[in-house]
Amino acid sequence: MADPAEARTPSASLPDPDVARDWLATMTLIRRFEERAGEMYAKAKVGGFLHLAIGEEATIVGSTRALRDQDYLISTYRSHGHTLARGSDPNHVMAELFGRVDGLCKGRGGSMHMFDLDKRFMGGYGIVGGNLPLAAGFALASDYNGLDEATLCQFGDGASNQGTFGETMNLAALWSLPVVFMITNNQFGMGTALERHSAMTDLLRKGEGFGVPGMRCDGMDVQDTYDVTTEALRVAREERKPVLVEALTYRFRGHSMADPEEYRTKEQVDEWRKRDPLAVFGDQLVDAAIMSAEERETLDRETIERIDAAVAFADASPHPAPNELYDDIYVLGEQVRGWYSVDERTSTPHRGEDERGMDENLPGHTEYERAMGHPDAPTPTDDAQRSDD
Amino acid sequence: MADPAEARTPSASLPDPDVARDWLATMTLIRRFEERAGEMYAKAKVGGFLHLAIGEEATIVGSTRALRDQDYLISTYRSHGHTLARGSDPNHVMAELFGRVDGLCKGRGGSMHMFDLDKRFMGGYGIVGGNLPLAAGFALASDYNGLDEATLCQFGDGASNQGTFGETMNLAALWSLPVVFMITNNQFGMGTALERHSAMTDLLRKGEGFGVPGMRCDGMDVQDTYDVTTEALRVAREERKPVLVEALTYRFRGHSMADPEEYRTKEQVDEWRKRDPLAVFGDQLVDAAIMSAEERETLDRETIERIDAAVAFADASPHPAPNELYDDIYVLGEQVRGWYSVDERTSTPHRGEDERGMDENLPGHTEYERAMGHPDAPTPTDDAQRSDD
Amino acid sequence: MAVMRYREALNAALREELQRDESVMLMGEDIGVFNGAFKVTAGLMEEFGEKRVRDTPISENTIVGMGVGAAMTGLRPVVELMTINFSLLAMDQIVNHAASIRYMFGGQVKVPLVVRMPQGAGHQLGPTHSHSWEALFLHVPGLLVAVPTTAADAKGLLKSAIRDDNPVIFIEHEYLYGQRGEVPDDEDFTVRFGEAAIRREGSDVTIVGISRMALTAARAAETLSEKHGIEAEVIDPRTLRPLDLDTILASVRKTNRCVIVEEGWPHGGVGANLAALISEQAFDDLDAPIQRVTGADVPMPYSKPLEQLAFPHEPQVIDAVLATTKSRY
Amino acid sequence: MAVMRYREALNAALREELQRDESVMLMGEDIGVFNGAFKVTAGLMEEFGEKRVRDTPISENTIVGMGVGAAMTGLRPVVELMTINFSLLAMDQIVNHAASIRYMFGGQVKVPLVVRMPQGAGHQLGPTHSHSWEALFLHVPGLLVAVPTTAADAKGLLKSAIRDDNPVIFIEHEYLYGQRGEVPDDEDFTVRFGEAAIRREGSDVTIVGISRMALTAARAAETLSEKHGIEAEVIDPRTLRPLDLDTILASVRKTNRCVIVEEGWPHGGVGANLAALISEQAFDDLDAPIQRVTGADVPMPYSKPLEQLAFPHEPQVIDAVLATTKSRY
Ligand SMILES: Cc1ncc(C[n+]2csc(CCOP(=O)(O)OP(=O)(O)O)c2C)c(N)n1
Ligand SMILES: Cc1ncc(C[n+]2csc(CCOP(=O)(O)OP(=O)(O)O)c2C)c(N)n1
Ligand SMILES: [Mg+2]
Ligand SMILES: [Mg+2]
Repeated sequence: MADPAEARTPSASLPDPDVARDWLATMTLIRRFEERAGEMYAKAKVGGFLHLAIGEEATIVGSTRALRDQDYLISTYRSHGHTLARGSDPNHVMAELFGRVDGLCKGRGGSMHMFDLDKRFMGGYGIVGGNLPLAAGFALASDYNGLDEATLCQFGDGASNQGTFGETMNLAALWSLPVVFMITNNQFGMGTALERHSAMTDLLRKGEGFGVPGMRCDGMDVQDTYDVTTEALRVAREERKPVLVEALTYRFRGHSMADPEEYRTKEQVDEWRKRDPLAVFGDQLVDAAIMSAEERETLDRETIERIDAAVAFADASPHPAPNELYDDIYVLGEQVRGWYSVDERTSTPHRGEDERGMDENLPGHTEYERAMGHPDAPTPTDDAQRSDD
Repeated sequence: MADPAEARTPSASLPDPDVARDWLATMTLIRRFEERAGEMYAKAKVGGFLHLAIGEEATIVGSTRALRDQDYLISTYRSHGHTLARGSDPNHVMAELFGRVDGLCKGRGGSMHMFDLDKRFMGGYGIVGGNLPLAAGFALASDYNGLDEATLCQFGDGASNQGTFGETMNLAALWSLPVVFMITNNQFGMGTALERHSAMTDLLRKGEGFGVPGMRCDGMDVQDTYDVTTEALRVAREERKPVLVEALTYRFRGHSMADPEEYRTKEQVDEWRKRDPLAVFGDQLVDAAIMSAEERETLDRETIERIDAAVAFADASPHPAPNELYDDIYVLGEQVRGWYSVDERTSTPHRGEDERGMDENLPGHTEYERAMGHPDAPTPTDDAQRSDD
Repeated sequence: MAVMRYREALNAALREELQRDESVMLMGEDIGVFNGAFKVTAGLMEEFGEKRVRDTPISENTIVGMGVGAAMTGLRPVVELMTINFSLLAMDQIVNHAASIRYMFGGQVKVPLVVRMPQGAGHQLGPTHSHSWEALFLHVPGLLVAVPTTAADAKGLLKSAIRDDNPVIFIEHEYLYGQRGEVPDDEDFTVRFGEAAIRREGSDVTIVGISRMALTAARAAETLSEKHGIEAEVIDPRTLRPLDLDTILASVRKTNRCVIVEEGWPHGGVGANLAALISEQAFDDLDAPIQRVTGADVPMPYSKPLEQLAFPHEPQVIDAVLATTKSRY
Repeated sequence: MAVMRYREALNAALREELQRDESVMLMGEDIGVFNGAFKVTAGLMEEFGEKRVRDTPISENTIVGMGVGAAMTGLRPVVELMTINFSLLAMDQIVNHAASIRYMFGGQVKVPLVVRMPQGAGHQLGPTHSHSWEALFLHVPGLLVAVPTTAADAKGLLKSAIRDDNPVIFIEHEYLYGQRGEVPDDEDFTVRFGEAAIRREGSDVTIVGISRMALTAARAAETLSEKHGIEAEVIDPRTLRPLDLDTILASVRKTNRCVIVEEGWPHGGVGANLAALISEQAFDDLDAPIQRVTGADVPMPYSKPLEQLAFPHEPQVIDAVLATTKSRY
């Protein structure tokens, strides 16, 4: 367990004022977005599992700001902040949480499966460790095409125990791929503390056996995270060598919304909260007169208003229509001529075929209506218990 | 690629004469067995894939001799030598290659799937990397039961790239399991040279990132392999720490019988053959007057006779009867009352049910007879091509 | 009889078997300190200690493989996978190892391993957490497969699974965890694999429901009786390997009509398998094609209304029954 | 038309597509210097270089996953897995990733990936190398699944697979690699997915054969004609997703009898799936229960005579046909 007290004091140097303001603004955006997402979850506007990254904003912003536009970013189920930092419209991120058609993924992915191709935010994956091979694949394509792109792949301390970790480290090193792997070491994989899940607790060393050098950054310090990631990306891009960066950070909230947090003490959380990246960096900017205290408050207020707007947008966005159930499973073309793929090669209608007409025929679709809270729909019989993953 | 010339000269010290003779005898047994197995494969007495360990005898014998009787050994599809070194009867090993009822596994496993519970030789697995978790499981059971047992798990250089490698290293270290992992680094995973498949070529270092210390032994030197494995096992047993041992060795033959060996030069093979563990150790014993040249020849001749006997035994052993097709899928008992498990819960006979009567009813079983070379059976239509894995 | 939740019944089964047999031990991600993602293992680490109830790293293939190894050398490990989607990472150890080892080694060892995991949609967990994949496991000789629906079956089958000497895939359901039912108090209460339960007797149509769908089928049967005068016999096979086909066939021979309800994907699903078996063995007894009501042929969407459309509910079951019985009306 | 082996036809398809499209690249264990475990990729690394034809470490899950990632960002990777047994290690990347990504991300990306692998018994490779698992993949929405039998189909379908924008599971057969057949010379010859081939016309019974079993079925059909006067129509579906059910149904509506032959395990197999679909759609046209001839419900044994018993041959197909047609005789 990293000791927050031992961590270095905030970086002495600050970036250019414009950059500094952007960093603070982005961290603020993520923080306020996450808080609101949590509220919306409590109101059952958001379903499924909701994993917040509150406390990890400096890691997210510092690392993604080290990327160029053409670089790829890939993350996990805890990635609202990543896609926001990459520039996704909060309206669409919130709408995705609400499961609406204007969501980044048309409401199909939800909190755990964000994706924004335009911003080269490549997702958002619910399978721990599943994103590492994909990241190596992006880097392979960049390399293959001779393009000056790099990939940044973020995953948790817990994910470093997954088989794909060793496999991907080896392949990335063997093939000299331009990819940086960043372990967001927030000290826990769900309720399991680092030292209870990983024999090696200096996670930056975990790639050594595969020829992947490690670096560590203070993930509570946006400047340090930026600097270390920048250097790692430089190595990846110029020296064609993958690098493993460990960002030391902490999540202030539970693993997901249903976490009673019995595996850690309130004292520990409080200790880390003293290093709250938003508070610390904001204070720094005010102290350095990059921003006045008033400007800082304005930023915060405007951010909250921005998120109010996102909530309003999401709420106004329609639910996917029943017809959409079968969209986007396949790329349609010569070979796959319809959303159906197996028994629909026959001309006789299949039970599923009816779904196509559901829009016109809504009163027949009890389940859909019930889920939409249609007044005529019978009361749900499923218990609405929300379990944790 | 390890340079054979750089490898150290044979261990200065030799073991006790009795021990030395046992080691040479066991290496000779393995060598002659493997050669004969190859011949039997050429004669189509042995089917499937046949992976010989010729050249790797010192690694096998040095390491297994470091085990106590109660320790577990687990290996790969290249494990005739391992089970022989552990004390399995060559008759039964050969009969397994022949696919006969007296085979170690009743002819069900073949060359790639040897197993001898009595000798605590725990297999013989066809899935590269699949045996590592099992080994950790044996060690877990030993630990759980408070028994003074250790596990030795052998696998290849190629297997160290499999996801189970990292996962198992971490778990073994985290749980302090008494297990030694040995990479039989024979320089190739099939036709892919070490430096083309592993970014880290000092394989002993591959566990470092997971907190598993590495040792290296000269796998062409039986004494050195014994010494290093003994020390590794001591650490595992007494300090409850897993160790990763890299044994530097070389396979003199192709990956399997169908290998044209286009991926390496004859010169390289010849260079390594100069370090033939059997020749070198035999010479040493004669030079040290532990054995006379005549005794050495006698040993060799008697070994060959032993293997003649094994071939005769195997050839005389019957093929499994058709009835046996459905044996040993399940442990039968209250819940699983027959070999059948699904549709046989009905009283109506199932197509498979007939197999039960096949022994009495042989003439109806064309396929079985054809495979047995029954004179009345029609000629096989399958081409008998033997592809490599 | 005590009334308890399915989750509590599973917990009781684990506790009793841990007490009964020293060689029983549990492994899984967050089953200990965190008490389990779905709280099935709540309190067990506290009660039995970290030796017998082990939190593991996130390494599905290796924790199942360690379970196989430990089972081969004398323990009775019960490994929890957090959801069935993650079992794909462990498929090699489950199929190429656990299911094959006894056979390929000529019967020298047994593998008394239980792999527990929940499946099922309805909580908006999207395509990486919500599937129903009993068909993938049912395919594999060497495995036993349980799909308990009620609290009593959850307990009784889990105890049987732990005591059995074969590798068992034990598929729970996330929705069912919170459902209550009566459970016999007797510590030696077990439910034998291979014995289907007739949840409701009826003479007009046989409805076979798998896992949660046995409940949906039972509800549909009540509505069919009340509103349509159709008396459905509802069968819950409880285990898919071994499968109690006799009970299903006897029912179909009586009703001459059959509807199979499952939550999984339609193609190559449990329903297809049962339909094939029933058609083969009771061809002449069927008065209408067997109807299958299945999950939609899609990765599970997050959106609540879409997700609800993607797995069967009462109305679809009723439609299917009406379709199969319409020749009579 | 040129006569070539199935293996050579696959090789030609890969070569032509590598030539045709710069974004096509191959990855797999020992496909380069070693020329492929079954020599399907022979000569391609030499011809196209190590950039486009890549030997990988033994890391099935990650090489498939890299293929997925590369496909998402513009390449058309063709990944070879050495045998289908090893695909279980890559199941998470195949199902939870390749098959789901397009859908769960709302159609933003496509995954034009081909995963090739051989299956099948008969070479005494035992239970870790010999299974036939098309049913595992057929189950999964989001994937396309091909099971070519002839050299021409091997070539034509592989070219279609590479050009298609969806993830394709391309299942070859070890026995078929050495079989010869006529293959059109035209470089633009492709075979469209979702179009079954009628291998032999007949009016008495429909035999559907999957992968190698289409050949076994065709041989059985000749014997049935010569010795029993039964004219079987033999259908090779060629792809299982999409499936050309229309062609099969049309045949069954004509013959009123159906036998399905597959090498895989019986429970939850392709045969069960087809039997269910056919029964549903052509119930009134069936004069006898559909017969399934399948591999034995066992892990594949090494012993040659046992292995031969464990997968279908002509006699079993003939028996099944006689059983289904016996009411006529
Ligand atoms: C393959 C897989 N196994 C288990 C889970 C359940 N799970 C979700 S998050 C999580 C903990 C991951 O911890 P870490 O990698 O440290 O990331 P963090 O949640 O701390 O950001 C687990 C076990 C999963 N989603 N996927
Ligand atoms: C999971 C898996 N992938 C691929 C193979 C095919 N295969 C068999 S042996 C082998 C090479 C293994 O090399 P190494 O681990 O160095 O062992 P060696 O054969 O040199 O003893 C491969 C790729 C396999 N059996 N299992
Ligand atoms: Mg974490
Ligand atoms: Mg090797």
